[in-house]
Amino acid sequence: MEKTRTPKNIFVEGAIAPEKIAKSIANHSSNTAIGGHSIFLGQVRADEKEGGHVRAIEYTAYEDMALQQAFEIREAVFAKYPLTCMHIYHSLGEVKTGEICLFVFTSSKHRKAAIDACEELVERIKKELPIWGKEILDNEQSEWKVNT
Amino acid sequence: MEKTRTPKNIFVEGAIAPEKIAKSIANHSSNTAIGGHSIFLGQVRADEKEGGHVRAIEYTAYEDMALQQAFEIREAVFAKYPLTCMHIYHSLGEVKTGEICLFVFTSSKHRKAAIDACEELVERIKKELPIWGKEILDNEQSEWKVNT
Amino acid sequence: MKILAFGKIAEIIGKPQLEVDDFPTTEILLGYLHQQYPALKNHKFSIAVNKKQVNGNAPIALGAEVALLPPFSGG
Amino acid sequence: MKILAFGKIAEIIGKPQLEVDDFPTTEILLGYLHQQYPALKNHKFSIAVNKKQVNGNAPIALGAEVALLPPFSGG
Repeated sequence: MEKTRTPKNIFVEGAIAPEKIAKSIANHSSNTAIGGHSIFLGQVRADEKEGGHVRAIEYTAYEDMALQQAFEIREAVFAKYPLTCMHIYHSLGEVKTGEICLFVFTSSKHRKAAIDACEELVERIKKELPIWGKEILDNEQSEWKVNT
Repeated sequence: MEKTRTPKNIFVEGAIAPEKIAKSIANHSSNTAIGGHSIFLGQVRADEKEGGHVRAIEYTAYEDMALQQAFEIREAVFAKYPLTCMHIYHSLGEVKTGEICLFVFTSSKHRKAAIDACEELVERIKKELPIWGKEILDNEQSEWKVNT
Repeated sequence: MKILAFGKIAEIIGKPQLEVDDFPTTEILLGYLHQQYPALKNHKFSIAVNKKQVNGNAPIALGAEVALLPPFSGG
Repeated sequence: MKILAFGKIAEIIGKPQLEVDDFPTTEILLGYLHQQYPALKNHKFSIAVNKKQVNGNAPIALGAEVALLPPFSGG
């Protein structure tokens, strides 16, 4: 029987802790049909800008739309790849350089589905979710991040 | 100045703990040139076989050759992709179903290099490293694993 | 009707929410916004109606939730 | 010379190491192994000389480290 999935919250206040990632991995040890996990982590870079270096990114989102959009992406990726599990977490608020702001985690019986699905999720999250990053420089100026 | 790299030990006795993965992630927060991490984890599946289910895989390796081969793969992948960091860990000895036996971790400024390099490393590790898995069934029979 | 604004667009408008007359289409809404906030002409943004991005000129039903979205930069 | 054996091949031979005469090439070594352990004929394996897999018939230098490797199944 198909499980009906409902929108899940993907937002985390502030940075995503490595311990949260470890816990998420450990939670999957009871699913012994899984053969491979693929994980992508986005980390805030201290890019050089005019006048200073990035010291943090402040994330805001159109949350309702982002959650609906994330749900649709999730359903589409589940339909396309034979996945066992999929988890998406994105930070809101301030994330300092060196900290994790995005955590995408896919699991499947064989590695290829997990790897391909994870990559596709990352691309779609960056392109389709209404989330904005404002780069805060060490001189306290700021500028809106531009995704490439 | 180019850093000269020497063969590193990739082998871990038994399963790879999620805490080790968390620690490895946390260690990279000081490198603020990193924008993306890609991680692959291999997990032992409880596959059904004639006469029982897999309850563990017992890994052995031609260790000297595997380390030399891993070093060559590492150098080739560093030469091909603009990576900041690369880590490879593979279990030796018994790893139970649900536990992690392979941990591949790449980091780069932009996500694409990390993602592509991680996938290539996983394929090459499985194909080129002299490591063998013996599947131990719950009836205590065993059979040699075959990679597909 | 209520208009939500995000990121750079909210900065230009000076607030995250606008209360405006009920406009029947996104083109008419855009005309109004460009007149009220000329600086918007220099910035790329899309419009979402009821949490879906719309292309070109789209109708706006009464009571719809309308939002102004600068280019996304999550991740 | 010393021959290392791994995995299924070590099982067939009954031990992880063999002491044999110095054979000058992998083909002559293979002939010897097939004669001593006929079951090896039914199993795929490759030969490494000094930790490098060799293809076809390859020379074996005196003192080289030779190993019999069944198909890899790491990961």
